[in-house]
Amino acid sequence: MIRPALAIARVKLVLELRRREVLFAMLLFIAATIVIVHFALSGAGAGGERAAAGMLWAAVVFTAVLGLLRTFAAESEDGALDALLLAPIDRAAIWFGAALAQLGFLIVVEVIAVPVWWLLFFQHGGPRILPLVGALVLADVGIALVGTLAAALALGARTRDVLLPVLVLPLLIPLVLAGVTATYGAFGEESDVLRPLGFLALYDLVFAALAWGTSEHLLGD
Amino acid sequence: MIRPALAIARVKLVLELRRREVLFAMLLFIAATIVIVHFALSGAGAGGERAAAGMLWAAVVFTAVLGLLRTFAAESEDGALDALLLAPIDRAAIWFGAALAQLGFLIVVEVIAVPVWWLLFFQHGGPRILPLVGALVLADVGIALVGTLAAALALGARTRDVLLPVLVLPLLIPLVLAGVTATYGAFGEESDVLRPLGFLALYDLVFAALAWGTSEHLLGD
Amino acid sequence: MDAPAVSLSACSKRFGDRLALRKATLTVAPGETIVLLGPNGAGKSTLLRLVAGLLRPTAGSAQIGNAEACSAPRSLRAGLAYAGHRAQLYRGLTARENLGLHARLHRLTDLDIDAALDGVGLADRADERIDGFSRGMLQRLALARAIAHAPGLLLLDEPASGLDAAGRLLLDGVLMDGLGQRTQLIASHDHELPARLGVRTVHLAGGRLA
Amino acid sequence: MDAPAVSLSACSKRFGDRLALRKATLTVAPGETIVLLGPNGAGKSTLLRLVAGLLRPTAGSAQIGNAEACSAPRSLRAGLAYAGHRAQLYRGLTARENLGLHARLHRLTDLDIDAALDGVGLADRADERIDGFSRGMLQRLALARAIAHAPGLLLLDEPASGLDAAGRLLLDGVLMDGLGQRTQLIASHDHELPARLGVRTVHLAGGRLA
Amino acid sequence: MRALGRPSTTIPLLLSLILIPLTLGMTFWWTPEDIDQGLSQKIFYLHVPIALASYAAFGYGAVCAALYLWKRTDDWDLRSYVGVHSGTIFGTLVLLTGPIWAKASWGVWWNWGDKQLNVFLILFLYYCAYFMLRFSLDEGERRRAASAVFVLLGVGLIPLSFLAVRIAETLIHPSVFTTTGAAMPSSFLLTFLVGLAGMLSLMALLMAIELRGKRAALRVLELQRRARGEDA
Ligand code: HEM
Ligand SMILES: Nc1ncnc2c1ncn2[C@@H]1O[C@H](COP(=O)(O)OP(=O)(O)OP(=O)(O)O)[C@@H](O)[C@H]1O
Ligand SMILES: Nc1ncnc2c1ncn2[C@@H]1O[C@H](COP(=O)(O)OP(=O)(O)OP(=O)(O)O)[C@@H](O)[C@H]1O
Ligand SMILES: [Mg+2]
Ligand SMILES: [Mg+2]
Repeated sequence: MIRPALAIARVKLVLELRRREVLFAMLLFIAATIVIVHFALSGAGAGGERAAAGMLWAAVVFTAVLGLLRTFAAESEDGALDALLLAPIDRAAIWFGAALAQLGFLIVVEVIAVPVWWLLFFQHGGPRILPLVGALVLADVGIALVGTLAAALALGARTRDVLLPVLVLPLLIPLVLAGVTATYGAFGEESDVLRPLGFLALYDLVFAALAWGTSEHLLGD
Repeated sequence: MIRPALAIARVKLVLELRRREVLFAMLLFIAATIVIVHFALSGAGAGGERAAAGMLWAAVVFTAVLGLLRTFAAESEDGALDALLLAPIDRAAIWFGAALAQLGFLIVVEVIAVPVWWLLFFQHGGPRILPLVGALVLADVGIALVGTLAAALALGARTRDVLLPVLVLPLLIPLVLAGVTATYGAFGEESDVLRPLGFLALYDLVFAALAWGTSEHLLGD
Repeated sequence: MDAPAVSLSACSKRFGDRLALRKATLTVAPGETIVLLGPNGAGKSTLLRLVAGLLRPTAGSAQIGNAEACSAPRSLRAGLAYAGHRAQLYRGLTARENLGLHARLHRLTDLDIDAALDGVGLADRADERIDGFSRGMLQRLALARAIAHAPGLLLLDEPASGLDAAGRLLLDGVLMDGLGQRTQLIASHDHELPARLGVRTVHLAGGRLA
Repeated sequence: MDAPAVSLSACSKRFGDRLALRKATLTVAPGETIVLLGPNGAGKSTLLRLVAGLLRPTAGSAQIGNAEACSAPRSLRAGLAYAGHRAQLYRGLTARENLGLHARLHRLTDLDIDAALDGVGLADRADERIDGFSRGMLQRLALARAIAHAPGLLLLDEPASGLDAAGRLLLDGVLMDGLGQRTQLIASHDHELPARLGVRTVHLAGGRLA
Repeated sequence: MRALGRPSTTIPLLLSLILIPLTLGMTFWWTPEDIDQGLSQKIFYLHVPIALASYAAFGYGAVCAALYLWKRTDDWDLRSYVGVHSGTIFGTLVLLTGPIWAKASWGVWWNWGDKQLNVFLILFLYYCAYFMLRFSLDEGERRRAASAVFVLLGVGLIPLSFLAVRIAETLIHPSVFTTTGAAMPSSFLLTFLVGLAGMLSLMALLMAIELRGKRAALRVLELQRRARGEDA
């Protein structure tokens, strides 16, 4: 289960990141995103920290949706998904591999984005690092799990239940809200950063379990 | 020129609307953005109207980018682009058809998103409708023109999905600035809403001209 | 005398480090039919795409009529048809909608789509989305599209692939009908095709015309 | 006696309104080779995909060994190979990387990728991304992948399409070598193939086995 | 390719060697120290000429791009690329010297309220995207054409950005910092002009060297191919 999933995740990441320019492109992308959001909101004169937190999470969601739309793109292109379905591995491994790749992608993006964000908004001070990183990682895990699940559902359910992924995707909103809350907490504004972090962890667990249970039915006819 | 472009635009819209999932993904994205930004700025207590305007425009731009990623997807899938290139039509018509489809798509999304936004933020009052709609439509035209142009440029690229936002976002920054300004104007805060609207129209004209002049070189080998 | 329908002169095409076509020189007279033979990777598809104007030569020139293929005027493109390895169809549309788009782009106001589909045995599948079509059905539809606008220059890249016996007969019929009527350039692995049609062959290997 | 390698019983497959396969009943003994013939849209590909477990029967059953194909245990899938109309390869990877992934998923620790590529004439193209491959080269790579893990059950859907003369010889060689060694089910439009291999044919038309 | 001529390196080299040290000398020993800003103001003679030189390079790149699309001669593509490349290198310098100055005179590294900064940031992102585009496409005609079209779009973007930022001035909170007064002592102006000439020469030198290098690399490739018996 783990080894094939890793093999699949590796291939998918190689496909995404093969060219080193991609990392550079992400940096540019994040910078452009932050500039746009900044300009859009600059008149609002909102509290710097909260606005900054919102901006970070909006960028994370946008990047995630962008990544998720492509999750199984390489596999549908030339029927490569058939080869994965035929291989002597669990179907869960295919979904899990895709989720890992998605997680890796998100983490790579954030490793670039968060320092840029930090530099732009907090020349002195800034949030506590540990809770922030914790919130991001936990949220990334959740996004990757749920998002890949939705993508897998969309793939298998070609004919009919287009609605299913649409039901799954809104589940990302609570995740993001918890992320924003945790980020506020990391500024020391709110007292307990632990509650949102706990929520994120719980969320991840619940959906990991759900995905696991249903993964046999996710892909294929 | 116009007739083939319309034929192409029609086909693309039919395809998009048959595949509902993408439309759903965008609506979800808009909803998520609005909720997040709302939440992020809720504590700030700053001018609610301005924040609302910023939110709307950030959501519009990022949704547009998501849509642009799919612009030539149907054509690349099975070599249908070859058929368009071989047809006895100007290459500009291909680009223009795609831009029209993109415009239609944006308008469909906004027809749903703007009322939601309105309901969430303005239970009484709200911006003047005419300038707001004018700004959105003018901006949509610009986004469709410029975005489709960039999508055509990125067509042969291997890392297309990362590349396209990077190409488009800097080009759209002036548009967002003017759009936000026009929306402020629509609240009656600033006297002249005409200047930003004029700018949007100018933007559309400039890029329409540039696109027109270069369209022979956009597609094909 | 007429200008040649197709003429390549010292035409080369490079993809990165690979020379897919090396200084190919070839003249096809109007109305002539040529079968292009050669092993896998010989450059047949590349040659056809150059003639169709979908690729731009790295060096030399590829002309149709009197114009460079990749920048041929619309009037010349109106008389050209190319069916390659990929079906060039919109997966999400029905067979009828695909031909309808083709007709609209080619301004064929009086194209009888039902007749065209009937000609390739797809009359009863006209209103089905083609992503449910079988391999051979797609190939038939691609063929129907290629001849729908009565092209004067027909470029076919392995048109028989995926076709059943009836389909191959149908294809042979189309090619026979075109003999002398239009210029035809056909890439194929069927070594009996030239004899069946009674036409000239051109051999390609390693990007070189033999 | 051994369990049949493949057995369909009253197996039907419906896509929307269309019955692609109607109550097909077929038994293939271990080591037997069968050529599946039939016109376009007959249901050949559907039958093969049912046997491969990629489709789930609408009614009836499709079994390999003693298990339902679409939920066959991993041990059974390890001995299965299917090459269909699409190449099932990652366009963005090289030939070597594609086979490498296959080896890792099949836990073939000692697969000699160079030898496998050499066997289909792609030795010198091993480290090229396959999106630059020609049609026939892709088909060769798909074939190499299908036989890389020495399957006991080989399902090939028009394996000769796009292959040049040498490639078709190579394919015939592979099929010959497999005679009696493994169960082979081959969909084809080549009516001489059964005679060349000296094996049984099964005819399909309109979703019905004849 | 030859027909387009060899760019001279000697003249810009000599000019740079003379003008840049001269600017430095004038900056530190001739111009009086600014009353408000003190020593940190001296970066003006570096910062602004660099910024203007980068605009000049982008402009050159755009002209060459248009010529490429018109003539389809590979060398115009090279020149256009070299122009944008040098412009971006100088732009990076602007983004380095600017914040240093900003820190010294405003006390912050970046001021979101400043027009020039914002516009320059947009352009910088845009031209970085140019490199992304160029290196994601395979070498060949299509890449050259796409690069050229993208550079030409920049010609529209630059004035539009200035205009947009001006129009949006009301929403980007107006700068609380005053810029250096309009009245410039003539020693300032002269030093600045010398500095500008120096930077433009340096830019020309950079572009000439890079163009030569790129042409040589192409020539080597061509010869290698010929040696392998391929001529195209
Ligand atoms: C296109 C790019 C740029 C151009 C053409 C440019 C030009 C100039 C000019 C002409 C001045 C003189 C001030 C005046 O008289 O108004 C100046 C000042 C200054 N620039 Fe830039 N600049 C550019 C980009 C930047 C950037 C990216 C920064 C980065 C933070 C920056 C930071 C500064 C600072 C701090 C001053 C001093 C302002 C003051 O003394 O109040 N500039 N720049
Ligand atoms: N887009 C591309 N990128 C890189 N190499 C390419 C590309 N297209 C073709 N080639 C290479 O050019 C050569 C000729 O390819 P082409 O497709 O023309 O062959 P072909 O004669 O049509 O072969 P087949 O019979 O297999 O279809 C091959 O070596 C192929 O790998
Ligand atoms: N995914 C699908 N959706 C709808 N219909 C389908 C689908 N797949 C196959 N069909 C239909 O089922 C029938 C059998 O298709 P199949 O692909 O099995 O034919 P085939 O014998 O392989 O034909 P060919 O020789 O052309 O490859 C056809 O009528 C086809 O249109
Ligand atoms: Mg070919
Ligand atoms: Mg089939």
